[in-house]
Amino acid sequence: MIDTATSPGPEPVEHEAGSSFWQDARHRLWMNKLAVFGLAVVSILGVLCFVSYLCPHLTGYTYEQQNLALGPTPPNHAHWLGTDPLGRDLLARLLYGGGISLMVGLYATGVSLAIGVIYGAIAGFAGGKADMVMMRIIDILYALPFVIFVILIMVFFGQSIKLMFIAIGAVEWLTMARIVRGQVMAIKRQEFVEAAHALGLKRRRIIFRHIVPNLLGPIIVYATLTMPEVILLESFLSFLGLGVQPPHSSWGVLIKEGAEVMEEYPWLLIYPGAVMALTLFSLNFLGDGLRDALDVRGSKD
Amino acid sequence: MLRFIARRLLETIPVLFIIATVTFFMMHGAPGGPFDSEKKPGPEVLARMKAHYGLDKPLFQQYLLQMKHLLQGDLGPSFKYPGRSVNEIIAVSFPVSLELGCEALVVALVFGLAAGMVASLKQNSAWDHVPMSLAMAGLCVPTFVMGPLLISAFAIHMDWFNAAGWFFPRDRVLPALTLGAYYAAYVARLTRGGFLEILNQDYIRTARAKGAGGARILFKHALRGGILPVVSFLGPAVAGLLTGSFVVETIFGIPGLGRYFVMAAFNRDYFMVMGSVLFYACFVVAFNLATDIVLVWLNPKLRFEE
Amino acid sequence: MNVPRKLYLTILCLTIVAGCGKRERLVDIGNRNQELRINNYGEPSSLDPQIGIGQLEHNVSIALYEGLVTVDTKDLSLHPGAAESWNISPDEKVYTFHLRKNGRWSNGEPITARDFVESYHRILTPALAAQYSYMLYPVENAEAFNTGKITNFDEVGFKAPDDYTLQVTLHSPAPYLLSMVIHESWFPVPISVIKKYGAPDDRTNPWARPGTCVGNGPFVLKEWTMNSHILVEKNPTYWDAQNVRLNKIYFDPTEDEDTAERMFRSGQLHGIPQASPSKVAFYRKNKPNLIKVYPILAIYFYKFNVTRPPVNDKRVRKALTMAIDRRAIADTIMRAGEEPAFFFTPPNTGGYTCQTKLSEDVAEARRLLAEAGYPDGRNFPKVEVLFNIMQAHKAVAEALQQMWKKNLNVDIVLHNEEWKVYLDSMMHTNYSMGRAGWVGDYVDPSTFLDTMTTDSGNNETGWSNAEYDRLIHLASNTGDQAARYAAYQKAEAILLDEMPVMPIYFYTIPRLILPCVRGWYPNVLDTYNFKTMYLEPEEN
Amino acid sequence: MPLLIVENLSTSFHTRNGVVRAVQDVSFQLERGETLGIVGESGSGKSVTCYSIMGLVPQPPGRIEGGRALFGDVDLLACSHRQLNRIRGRRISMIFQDAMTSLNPFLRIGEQLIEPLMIHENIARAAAMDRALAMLNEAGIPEAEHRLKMYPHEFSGGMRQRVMIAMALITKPDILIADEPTTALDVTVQAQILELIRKMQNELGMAVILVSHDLGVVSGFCNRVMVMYAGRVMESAQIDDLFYDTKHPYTRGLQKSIPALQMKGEELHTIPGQPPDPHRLPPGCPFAPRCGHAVEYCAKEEIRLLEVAPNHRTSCLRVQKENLPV
Repeated sequence: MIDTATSPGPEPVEHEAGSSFWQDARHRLWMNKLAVFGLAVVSILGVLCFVSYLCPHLTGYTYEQQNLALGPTPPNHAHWLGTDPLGRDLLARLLYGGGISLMVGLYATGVSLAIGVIYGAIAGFAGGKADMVMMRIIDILYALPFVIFVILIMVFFGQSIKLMFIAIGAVEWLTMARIVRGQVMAIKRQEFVEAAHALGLKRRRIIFRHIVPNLLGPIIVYATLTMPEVILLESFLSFLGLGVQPPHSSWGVLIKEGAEVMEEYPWLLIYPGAVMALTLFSLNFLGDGLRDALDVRGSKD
Repeated sequence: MLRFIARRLLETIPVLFIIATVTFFMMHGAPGGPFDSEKKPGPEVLARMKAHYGLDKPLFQQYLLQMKHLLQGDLGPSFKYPGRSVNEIIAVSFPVSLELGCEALVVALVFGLAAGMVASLKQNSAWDHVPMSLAMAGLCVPTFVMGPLLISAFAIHMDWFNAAGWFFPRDRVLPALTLGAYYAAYVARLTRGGFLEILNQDYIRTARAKGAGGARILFKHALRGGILPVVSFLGPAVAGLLTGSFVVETIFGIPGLGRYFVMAAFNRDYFMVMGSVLFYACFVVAFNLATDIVLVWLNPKLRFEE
Repeated sequence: MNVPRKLYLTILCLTIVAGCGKRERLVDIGNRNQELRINNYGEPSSLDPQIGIGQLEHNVSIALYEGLVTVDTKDLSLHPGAAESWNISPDEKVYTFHLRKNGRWSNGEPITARDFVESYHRILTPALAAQYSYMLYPVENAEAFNTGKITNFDEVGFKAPDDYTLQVTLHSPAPYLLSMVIHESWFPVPISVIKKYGAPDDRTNPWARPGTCVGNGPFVLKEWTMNSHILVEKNPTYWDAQNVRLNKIYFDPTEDEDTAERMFRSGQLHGIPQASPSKVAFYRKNKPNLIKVYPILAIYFYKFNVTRPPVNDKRVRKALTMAIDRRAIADTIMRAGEEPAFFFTPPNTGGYTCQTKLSEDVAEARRLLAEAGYPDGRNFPKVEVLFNIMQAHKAVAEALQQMWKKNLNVDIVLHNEEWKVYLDSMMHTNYSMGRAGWVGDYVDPSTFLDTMTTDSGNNETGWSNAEYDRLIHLASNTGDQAARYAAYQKAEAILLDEMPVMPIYFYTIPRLILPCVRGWYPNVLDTYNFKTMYLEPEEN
Repeated sequence: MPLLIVENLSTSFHTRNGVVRAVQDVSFQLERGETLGIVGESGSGKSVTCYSIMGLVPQPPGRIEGGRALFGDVDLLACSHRQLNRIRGRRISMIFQDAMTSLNPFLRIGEQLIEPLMIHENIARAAAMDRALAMLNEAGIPEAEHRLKMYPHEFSGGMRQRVMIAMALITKPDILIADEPTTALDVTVQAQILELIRKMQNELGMAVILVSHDLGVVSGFCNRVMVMYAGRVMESAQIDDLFYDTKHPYTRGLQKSIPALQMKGEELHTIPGQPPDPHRLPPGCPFAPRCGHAVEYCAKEEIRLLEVAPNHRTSCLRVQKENLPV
């Protein structure tokens, strides 16, 4: 509320230079404790899960190694987070499952980004009739109950991880496309693009040299906020039993199984639930932090 | 305005038509048929069952036939429940989902708006952090965990509610909370963001300069602009809320429409799938339209541009 | 905008406050008024006993209708139902049922033998496409009529010489006929009523709904709200109404077993038919008086696709079958007292228990595998286990996968599919190993062993054995019980040697039921006798 | 007794990058009916001074570090919100630079116009609307009745500022604070708006504080002027004294940069250098680094605003010590 006339901060000066905008953004992100916390948690978990995905013997047990005689045991010295009813080490399954969940999150977000950005950019840049038709198509897809859509895809093509992130990505790209289109429309009218036009640059060049870089802010923010949604969606699919193929685990699968036995073997819900919630928290914090840092408005449509 | 609405409604027709077509072919393309079961019916029985529902005809003919029926407002019979039509099932189960959805919506709006407004007014204080952390939790805990947790705590340990069912007024409380929590969290975050932006506007300063008190500033000056993001979000969200939630209805044993969405697909109850998809699509279209109308109503600038 | 919100808030607050008051549990109200509340697995598809098939429809049907013969759930002995008495001709081919003179439909009309014949006419009408019409196939020409080979129902072996005599003629002796007659496909349906609401051979005829449903059972249908509840009330026109003690029965259609268990725990239900394994373990340990575990006529097994390598090799099938620990699966995964299955037909099915027994022998399994060309599991191709999405199937498959890995060093891939996809894959034998289950329709080994004949739609393994088919055919056409069972013994021995199926365990029902439910007895058919049931809370 | 006495007002903003002392040790008095101009460059603290008095400084990050602002016997800086709200919009009104953003785009003009009345006076809506109508007419808005039902975006810039003025004056306040009311407007419209303020001032007999970066605007309008720089008052005097007996080099600099006062053909004068970084104000006189008259002690000694002639104050150390002619 300090009106700009009375608080000549350093920001306006630095906005002019492109590279220092990112430096400035990084600085602002760095000042946001929650976002840094989120980044740290996500990185640590990501590395842990990735490492244990690559070398499954890290915890001394593999995610699929059973001990039927042992059955479900609470956390103890041998099994830090306890075991599930088949006597499998929860920590191993949690880390391995995290690898899968994060991978699904990353890939699905990637798919949604790829489709959404290209589609939105084309629609926004083309404008006119093409834009109208393309946006109509998005409206149609919005009106489809996506649950059935995903179920049908999973059912139709069989269950596999690859398919899962394609299916999820195929559902999640709509909002991305809308955001990108809006940004493109806004940027297109700005002077530097008009100048590029005037210089006779080719369309494609204008899109990729000038518009896309300016879209990065909203895209990064939205991607960060899409990941938790995707991970949550994966857990919903697991609830329906349409998750990853056994004996693989994912956070969704673990939480689903944990929720069923939460009264008898609470640790089977608590640890996976806590880790997933922590991850989603962190991703959301990070996304919010990025939004503030990159000064993206209305990125939630 | 009326022309705008009429145009949008007209545009809906091809949208619905395309959705129906996509659904039809996806559904029929999926492996497995409506009458498959673990105990195989004899081949003659199966053939006659299919003939009874016209499933023995060529696919394209089935498609034309179904389109014809849809145009007449006849969603067809249910395979899973012989003797019941899809229209009847929707008619019976939709009001339940509608009621639950409304109650969840109230939960979402009351808690979400209140938390978001308080947080935006007391930015960076405990009044901001605590509700927003709760909201984040609401977004991060899957419904199928939240539901059983609430039941365990309040129905079984405290013994205040029934564990499931849809018979008494108090049976509404836990499902509405469970379903509303996610939306409340979302609304809270959007409200906070919206209000923060509005409260930084010059005209709020003007209002203060006029001597307006906190409540007046919040409700008279900031509300309209502050809830714009919430309204944009709620449009499609309400369509989803009112047409039922599979998870909540399953966990709480609620006879709503949400379960049919999913179960119909699992049962390959073709007509039921088509009926529920179209029903949902109509809702989405209607609520998107309603959202646009409300947005225009809230924002006179848009009205001017129309 | 503000007013409705306030209103709702007030209502919400009031509800919460009201909720905090002391809640009278529904079961206590039920106990006072003799109103039974039981969970019934799921939502019945139809209460027309000729259309609605399956256990959950059966459970409601037996309250609404009564067959010629009823079964005592205590010992599964047969007792008079709609028929006062019956006699069987010396050649065991003609059954004569003598109907009760005081038998009444719930609309007051008397029940006549004509009604039964018309009912059987209806279920055998091809257009109705009744799935369980085959339960009537022992009757002369029933199959021919049902498959459209003949069109004159007079040629079918159902006759009504007078109003109270029903004559059933079989094409060959079937000693197990009476155990089929207790099935709901033999229940009478009110044709005159059905005709009022549409064609009798229209499977979508909506007559079996509250207000229009007419039956001859101890209860009548009062309310049916989909996915909410079914309410039946005592039928005053029932011939034995004075001995019916329950006033009402609520059938709860909750499908989710965890939800049902929570309802049971919070006093909304008197009983639920099953609970998840972890809950079963909990109840068996901590609340043994609330849980009853008993075997039913059902087997859990895997099918082999005998046309697909490597399981087309008998030795591989045997090796896989021998290398697993069924006891561990029953005791540590299922945990509801399931019996490990070393043969196919559940023990003591109508007095029949298979003499041949599978063995579990890891060393022998390894030897067989080596003999088949995979010493120590080397070169063993990728084999998939197909099962449908369900927690228990998944756990079993995961355990088996580990056992095979450990004992045979073979890598088996798990593949779960959504129910209908799974059914489709199984039907088209598009699998290597597939989970399967079979629940007997009636108490006789034939209900199990018939499924593995070459032309049975339920075979699905591609397995065909002429000798097996011959033995089954022989058994189903002889009236001599001893000869029949001897043939079944031989047949089952072939089955266990050829191994198109891998028995794993025999199902049990881990039923949670309050002790105040009296007159209920566990039985292998898992059926109720609502006539004998009543509620009597313990005094304390 | 003066209508408003501001003494030693200090306001700062506590941001992540440090403390910004936006206003330091500002004192002035406002007599009934008087017109006071506050002049300074962007960031000189003139607006923050007004916001502090009106209680409009966002807290946090803003903080009133000290001082008093006595309006009657109420200290505006220390009184309760309730008390402040009874004064704001009723006794003291304020209009802002950008009338576009200062009007609520979601509410009709009429609704916003009557708001001060609805808040401060026990008045029926219809009566308030009549007053609003009269006020719009006074403010020179044609077709006022029709305009009441319109939204801000349907107005031109000058019209909006007229609405703002009408809204500010509808309660007949004792003081009108005008924060750069004409900056965003065309020159012709500027004059009209100033004329309107003057007209209303004459009619209502209120005091006006006019904040502007344009000494030219202020000089034509005010009785008395206060010049601010980097949060401090540099000079404060009657308008004639300020021009003809300037006592601060900064004021002189400002005068020279008024285009209208310059000779034709002469190069437009600018003050060399930039205003100091508000986070790191230099010790001593903040203007010293840019001042042509600065000597060594200017950059060391703490400055204070002192009366060097009757009703004429300056904070220039050299003027105070050496009576330096500027």
